[in-house]
Amino acid sequence: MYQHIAVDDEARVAPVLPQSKLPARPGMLARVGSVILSNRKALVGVIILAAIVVTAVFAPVLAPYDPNATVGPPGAPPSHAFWLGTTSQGQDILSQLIWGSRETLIIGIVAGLAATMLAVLIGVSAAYLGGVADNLLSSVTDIFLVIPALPLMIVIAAYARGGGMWVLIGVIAITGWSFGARQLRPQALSLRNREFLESARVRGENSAYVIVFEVLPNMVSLIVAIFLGAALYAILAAAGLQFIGLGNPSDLSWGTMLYWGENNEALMTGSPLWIVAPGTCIALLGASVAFINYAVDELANPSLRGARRKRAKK
Amino acid sequence: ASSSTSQVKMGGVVTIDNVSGSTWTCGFNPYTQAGSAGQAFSAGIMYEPLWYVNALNNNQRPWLATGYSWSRGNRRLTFTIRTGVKWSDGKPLTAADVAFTYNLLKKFKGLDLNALWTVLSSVSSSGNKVVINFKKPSVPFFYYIADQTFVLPQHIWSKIANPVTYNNPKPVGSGPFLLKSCSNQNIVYMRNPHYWDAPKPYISEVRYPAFLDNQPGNLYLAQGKANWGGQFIPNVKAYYLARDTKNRHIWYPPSTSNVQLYPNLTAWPTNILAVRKAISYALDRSQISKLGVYGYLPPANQTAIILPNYKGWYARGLANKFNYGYNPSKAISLLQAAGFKKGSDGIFRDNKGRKLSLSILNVGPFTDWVAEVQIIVKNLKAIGIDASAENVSGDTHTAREEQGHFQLTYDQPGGGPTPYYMYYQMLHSANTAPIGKSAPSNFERFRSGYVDGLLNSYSQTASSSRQHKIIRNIQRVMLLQVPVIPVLEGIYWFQYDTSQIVGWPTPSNPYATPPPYNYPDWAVVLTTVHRK
Amino acid sequence: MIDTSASLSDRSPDPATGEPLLEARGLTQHFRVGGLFSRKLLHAVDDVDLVIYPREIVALVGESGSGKSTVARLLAGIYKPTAGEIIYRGRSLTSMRHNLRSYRSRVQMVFQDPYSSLNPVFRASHGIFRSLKLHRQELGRRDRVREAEKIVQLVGLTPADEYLRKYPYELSGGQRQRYGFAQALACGPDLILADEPVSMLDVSIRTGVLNLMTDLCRREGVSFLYITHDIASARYVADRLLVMYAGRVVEEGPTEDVLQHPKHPYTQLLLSAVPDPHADTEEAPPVDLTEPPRVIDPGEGCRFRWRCPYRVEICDRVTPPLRTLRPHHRAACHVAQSEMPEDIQIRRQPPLASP
Amino acid sequence: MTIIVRRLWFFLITVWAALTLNFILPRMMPGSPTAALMARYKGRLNPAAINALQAAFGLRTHESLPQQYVDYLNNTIHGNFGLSVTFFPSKVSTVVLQALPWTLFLAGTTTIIAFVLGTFIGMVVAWRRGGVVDGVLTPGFVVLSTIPYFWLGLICIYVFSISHSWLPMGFGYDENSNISLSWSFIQQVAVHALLPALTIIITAIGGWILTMRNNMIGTLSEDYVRMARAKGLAPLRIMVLYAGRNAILPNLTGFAMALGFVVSGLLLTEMVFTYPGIGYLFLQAVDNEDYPLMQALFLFVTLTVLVAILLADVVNAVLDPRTRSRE
Amino acid sequence: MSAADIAVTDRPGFPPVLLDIRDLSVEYAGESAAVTAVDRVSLQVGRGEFLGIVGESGCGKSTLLFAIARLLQPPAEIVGGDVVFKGQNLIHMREKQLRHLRWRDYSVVMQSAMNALNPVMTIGGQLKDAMKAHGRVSRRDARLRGASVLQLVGIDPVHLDSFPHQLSGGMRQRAMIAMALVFTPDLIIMDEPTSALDVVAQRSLMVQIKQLQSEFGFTVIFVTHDMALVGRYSDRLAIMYAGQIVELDTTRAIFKDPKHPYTQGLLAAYPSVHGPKQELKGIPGRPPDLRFPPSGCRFHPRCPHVMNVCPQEEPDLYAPRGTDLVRCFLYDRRVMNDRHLSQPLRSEP
Ligand SMILES: Nc1ncnc2c1ncn2[C@@H]1O[C@H](COP(=O)(O)OP(=O)(O)OP(=O)(O)O)[C@@H](O)[C@H]1O
Ligand SMILES: Nc1ncnc2c1ncn2[C@@H]1O[C@H](COP(=O)(O)OP(=O)(O)OP(=O)(O)O)[C@@H](O)[C@H]1O
Ligand SMILES: [Mg+2]
Ligand SMILES: [Mg+2]
Repeated sequence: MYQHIAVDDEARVAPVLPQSKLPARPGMLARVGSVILSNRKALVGVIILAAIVVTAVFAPVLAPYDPNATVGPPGAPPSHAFWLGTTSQGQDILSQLIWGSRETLIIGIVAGLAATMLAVLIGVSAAYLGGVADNLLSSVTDIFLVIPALPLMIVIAAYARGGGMWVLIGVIAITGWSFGARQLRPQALSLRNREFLESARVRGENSAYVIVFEVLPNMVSLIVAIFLGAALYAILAAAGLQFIGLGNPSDLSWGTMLYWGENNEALMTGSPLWIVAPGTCIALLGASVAFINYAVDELANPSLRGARRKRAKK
Repeated sequence: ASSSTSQVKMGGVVTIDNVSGSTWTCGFNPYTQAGSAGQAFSAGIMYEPLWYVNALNNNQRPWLATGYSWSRGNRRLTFTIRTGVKWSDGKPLTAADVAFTYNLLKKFKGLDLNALWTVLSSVSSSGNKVVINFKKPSVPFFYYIADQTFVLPQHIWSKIANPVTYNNPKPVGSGPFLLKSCSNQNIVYMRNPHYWDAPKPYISEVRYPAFLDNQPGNLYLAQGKANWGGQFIPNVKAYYLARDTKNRHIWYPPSTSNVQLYPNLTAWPTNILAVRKAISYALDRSQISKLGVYGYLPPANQTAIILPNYKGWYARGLANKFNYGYNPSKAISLLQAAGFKKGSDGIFRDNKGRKLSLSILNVGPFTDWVAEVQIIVKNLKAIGIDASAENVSGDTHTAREEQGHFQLTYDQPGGGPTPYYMYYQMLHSANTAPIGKSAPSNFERFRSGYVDGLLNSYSQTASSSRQHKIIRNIQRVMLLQVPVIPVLEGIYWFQYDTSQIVGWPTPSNPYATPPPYNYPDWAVVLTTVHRK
Repeated sequence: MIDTSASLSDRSPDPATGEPLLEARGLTQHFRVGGLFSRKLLHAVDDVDLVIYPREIVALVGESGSGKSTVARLLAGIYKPTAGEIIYRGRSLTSMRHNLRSYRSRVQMVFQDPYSSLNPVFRASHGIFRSLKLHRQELGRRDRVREAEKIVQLVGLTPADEYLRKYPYELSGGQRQRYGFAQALACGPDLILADEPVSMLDVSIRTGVLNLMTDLCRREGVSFLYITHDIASARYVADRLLVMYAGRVVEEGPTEDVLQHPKHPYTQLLLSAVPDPHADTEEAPPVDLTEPPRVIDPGEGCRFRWRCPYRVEICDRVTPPLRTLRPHHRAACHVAQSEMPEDIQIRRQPPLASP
Repeated sequence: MTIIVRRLWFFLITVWAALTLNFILPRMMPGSPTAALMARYKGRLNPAAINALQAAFGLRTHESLPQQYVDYLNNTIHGNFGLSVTFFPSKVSTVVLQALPWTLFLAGTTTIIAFVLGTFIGMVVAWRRGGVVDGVLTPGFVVLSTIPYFWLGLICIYVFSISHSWLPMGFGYDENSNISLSWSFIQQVAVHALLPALTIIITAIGGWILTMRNNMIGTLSEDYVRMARAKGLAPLRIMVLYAGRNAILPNLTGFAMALGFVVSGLLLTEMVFTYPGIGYLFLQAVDNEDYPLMQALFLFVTLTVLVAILLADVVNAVLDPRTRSRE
Repeated sequence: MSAADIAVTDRPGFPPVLLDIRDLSVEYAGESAAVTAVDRVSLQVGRGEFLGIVGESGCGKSTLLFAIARLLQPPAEIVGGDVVFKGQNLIHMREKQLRHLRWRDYSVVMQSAMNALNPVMTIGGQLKDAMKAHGRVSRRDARLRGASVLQLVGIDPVHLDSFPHQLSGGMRQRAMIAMALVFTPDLIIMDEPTSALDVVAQRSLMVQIKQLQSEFGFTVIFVTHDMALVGRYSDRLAIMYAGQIVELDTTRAIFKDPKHPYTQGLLAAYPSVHGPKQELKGIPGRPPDLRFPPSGCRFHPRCPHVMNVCPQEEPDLYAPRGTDLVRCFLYDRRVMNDRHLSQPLRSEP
């Protein structure tokens, strides 16, 4: 249809030269990559995170000993055989640190993901559905936001004590989603009134399609930022809960290492690394996530991007 | 007791270091038990019992009573009450106060923490005598009646509407110390200048700061700010003793019961004797002690008799004959003899192919227990039992024990001045219940008419030789049937510093159980120690 | 410059004989405003009657906030009207609720803001492909690509294959605008509701779009509702002109007739305010600094009365209905008469008490 | 006006939600206070005593749930929280009121200091964006903010109290002195609060710097800031009154919530530093299934947060005229 | 030869020069390439003049204004040229010195009045702020002066105590203009000050500005998209295209006889409500990407008269009518006399 009409102002102009010699605009991934490479903080974050991930994946290869076995004298100081010394049960601290990265990472990632998913589900639904549903979901979000998380977490974790990692993940996800939902809702709300969504509706799309395929892709960078924030929160919260013994102390993670180190007065009895090492690792992991988040923030919010350019000319 | 009192210097301060896990709430009702107030802070030191029984060795001493006698076939107990004792408000302490106290427990069940009125029928006083009548002979209850019941002033407590919930912030007692001040961080006691046993107490002040957690408590002790500790201190040599080798001491005497594994006798596979025996042989108790708790708790033996405390009760010959001890190969051969076969994964299976896997119920917040059970798990895995630990909260632990929902559970029963108390709690069928019903202390669900009979006859006799014979027979049952598997002997935690204060209990002079958290014993210690 | 006014004007069908394409009767849209428990109603559109015939371009002009976009959204089925009826080819839209999809394929909308009407994460052609997939299910994958190329070529985006691959951020405003058009065209509709399609554009892009509209109408018989602030461009493309003020249609008629003989005082004010660069007169028109009315819970009465120089007593009580004053030309004013002089300039009024 | 009414609604609904959550949670979980009680008096209590004690605790396990709920709400409204199981026979309100001031003091001062300092640094850092200050301070504090604060507390104690006895290692005041309003006591309180406060401030400040910096960068590119420059205002005035004041607004509610986080989150700090606040009470209550205490604490913390949020709203309304007169 | 040399410094019959812009260039630092948003612009504005600037969206109008006022923020940067205002070169001034000139001597009305007012300060407060920055004023004086400038633009002085959000868009734009009049400076720079207004209000405001100008004699630089508006109210007109000024003359002259093909396109694309209906011819093509401007004449890809020379050389400013300036080779004798250079590149459609 409409074959015989062409209102093409550009076609009327015989191109004299190639009109634009624009380089192709980089895609999303390449943009993330370039932001990370151009941002020193993000680069540091990525390197640390990568190192920790590699450690966790190759723990069986990297760890010199079985982390639970008694392999040396109790409470030995750092030595050639035990680089970071041993625990009061004669376990190798380095091996524990290497294996412990696994649970810590898994908690960070899975709890972060779970909280993010809840946040997206509730935040976006609230914004998109509007009306009573919005009021209801927003109130729930606000209530979860206001009700102190740590006590709630402790209450739940205490009752489900001994469930180990998965209980922790559940607890953290339940208490950690509201912040993300609160951030997502206004953005989804601002998208809700964007005309491309109405355009999709006028086109005849159903609501599910609109939410999943038209709304969500527009919030990727915020969602990533929320995920990173939630992961950071999860790592710190899990460490805190494990530290007060609300994890399963038989699990091996940096948090439980702190718990055991603290309960055996590691700082005072000559094996300070038992406490210093896992704490430092948690801080490093947290810092790496925070730095990456920093960069993602800049990606999501262009006004944060780009420092002052040097005055080259003149 | 201590050396001749004439040389004793008066004055000095004892600072107690005992982590309760909470700040103080300044209540001094000797019949409430809270981590922050009540019994542990008033019993003995302000409210005194009639008679002192030392749980370490069953040595006895008069306290508010000057004498007692059993009569009518051990169904009547008569105390002679000390005269000249005054309450801290100046009123005299009389036999009527004593009888009032017992009858108060009858009236308010919530006060009767030791269930005295399950055996008592009446208590009355006349002159300086208090007569206690029993429903049935219950000689072991003497310990609870005389040592664990604290006399209250009638003229004050008779006016209190509900003594169960009475906080008693301004205690009026008869004991060696008076309350000087109390804040949520610290309780300070001062010497009672009108104490009936003058010149005791020698020291002028006792301080009892509150610690929320072990670490700060230990630190406080290690820094020498407290001179009497009742703490679990990891690596105590490096942490505590090394800082002042001359004045700092520890003594961890065994207490009155063991930390042990209760097998569920109603369920496979722990209902199989060979399995229970194999477990007992599989445990490397000295390693459990060494790696789990720095060797502080001595290894227990299968008779459950605490050594050396109850040396006199121990059936050494019998125990040697059975020769329980760390012997993994014996454990394996026992299982094989019982028809178990090792699978390719190194785990035993029975002839139906069921895997011999056991989960050990444990209390998550007790780090020492968790560490111990970790080693037990390793021990059991080594002989081909697929063991695992299940660390739950204290409440869940208790609830599941009582209901019988466990395979093995790690716990410590209560005890008393003789092995009877421990055996009674863990073996008497009165203390058990079917699975799903609440059992007070016989969690393994052991039922034996023979053992019940032995325990019942013990409670009716005051004769030492008969008692010894009964205990010996129970030990045989322990060895033969392995109803529970003792792992480590419970101990009392006791650290003390002699740079200021001396006269502490020692192995050579065990005049009282030494930790500050044991009452009324702490009052005995506090009236014995003095300035250096 | 060619004078095409003769060929452009008077295409409008005779309302008496033509079969309306889309008709709205008593269209009303109220919005709840204020807090959660507020009962205040904003009367965005009140009792609007409107007819669009096939092969017709109807222009809708009026002050900012007078409810033009809301009318378009109501017609597109984005909002459910508070009251009133929309009739498409003789069938009520409410009766079509369940198969709205067929209506969607016949009536399309071009949104006011070309920057927000393309989803930034997809290629700009996403909407065209989705539309083809939804409404032209007979087409296969390759047919769809061919069809899409045809459509973007139609709106002047060549080379088509290159434009199909572009993301919105690679497009200029005018190109986006044309993509908006292309999307609306994809399913071959009878009617396009074009909401201020040129307001944010520079003149050059503007002209291309206007020309495209007239071409489509003339050659393909597509009808348009053309919403604009720019009366000159409305004159350029539209057969009929509707003037809205504060949620109501105040004047309606053939474009040239309304422009030459404005009957409603608001229309007169509007036209007098349009600056004319070609006019030589430097006479300063009077200053009018009155704020537009707020249409929250309005009562009866003419909504223009506070700014109206001809206000009489009845204006305060009775909402004036549309009355035919010239052939096909109606206005909603109590005072206006067919012979009223049209060149009266509106003078500044002493401020009257406003609600 | 309506905004205040709406706030109050939200306040009430949240309190109700917290109360209900509080009621449901412990009852949904396995175990019971009776079990906890039995655990405490292991094997020595006879059923009669248990019943008597339960009655004393005010545990009405025999009542129907809705009945319990109604009673519970009624009691709570009348400030009648009952007796604590853990601190039996103390009243819950006594226990909480004894601990609450300490927590509020520590949480209040640290949150305010962290907020004020963080906001100020964030403001300066954004103003001098890309400069040396920004390059060093910002990432530095971000790293600090990811340190687990209890861990930092442990290390601090080790360094400042054990290796060098510079600061007390715990308690709210010298454990042997009594609470009074004397100057020396106040000094003690300050000295004792120093270390715990420091760890919280150090770990909390990074977040404020970052959010303030981001907000500030946003407002700095606003036209009214450029306009202020165009008007020739002094740079300090622009930074504080134009950019800073607008950038702070979105943070105010966050500040109030942070207060809540800190109040409840002090738990670990209080544990590490033996500080006499409510944090540890909470764990105690949970461990002992001390419904009454738990409920009261939960409520108190929630109320604290809500009151803080209300206050933040008031401050917000003072600072931001737009919230005042929104219809 | 540079544009500055061509700029006529002494124009008989014109008011004395207040602002002299020479070769001003501004760049935005981009991720990959810099955007030259203002490219060697030279311009003179006389006292009391009303200069309109029009051009397509994104051609650098706002950037030029900000550069003149020295209000650019990173990533924008002035990379060359001078702005001589009342004999002082603003480009070499430090912020401290500029502060004293600002507002007193020149003021700015920004494109987005919505956002240019501090939302947390009253209108009066913001007026007072500006006054206090340039000398001591008593509270009373500040209020009096504030009230009088508000009245000038038709706002009731009660709004001195109003916050920006309490005013409508149009009132805010007027308040901005009032603020710019506080000191009655010599130069007022206005960037699309009427975009938020409908035609009726727009007209009223323009009339008001013209009246004030004739009263106080200040100079106005006025940017807009609206040809009609600028045609009606400005004395002189600058047409911008892709960062450059392509035509500059009195408004009347340009409307009567536009010289540059772009200007011609602009005017042809503007329909009118009055007079006969005309077919509109848009300007084909789209504005160039300023990161990669076309070679030679920037307009050549869209120009209907494109010649051989256009893609190859950059046109200078020519003066076909004597006083005006046009950047197009059509008015270059050298080119037009050269057969090869002036060979059309495409035939008229
Ligand atoms: N979703 C909505 N909720 C509440 N009010 C609305 C909504 N949409 C529009 N309005 C109000 O309805 C009135 C009419 O709005 P509409 O967008 O139709 O105006 P318009 O004539 O298109 O204006 P413009 O020319 O500025 O686009 C306005 O006062 C507007 O504020
Ligand atoms: N922060 C920026 N970074 C990079 N490029 C920019 C930035 N701001 C503006 N530009 C570019 O500079 C050019 C000129 O922008 P400017 O705002 O001066 O245009 P304008 O003529 O005022 O347009 P409008 O009429 O739309 O206001 C545009 O091409 C724009 O894309
Ligand atoms: Mg609109
Ligand atoms: Mg601009």
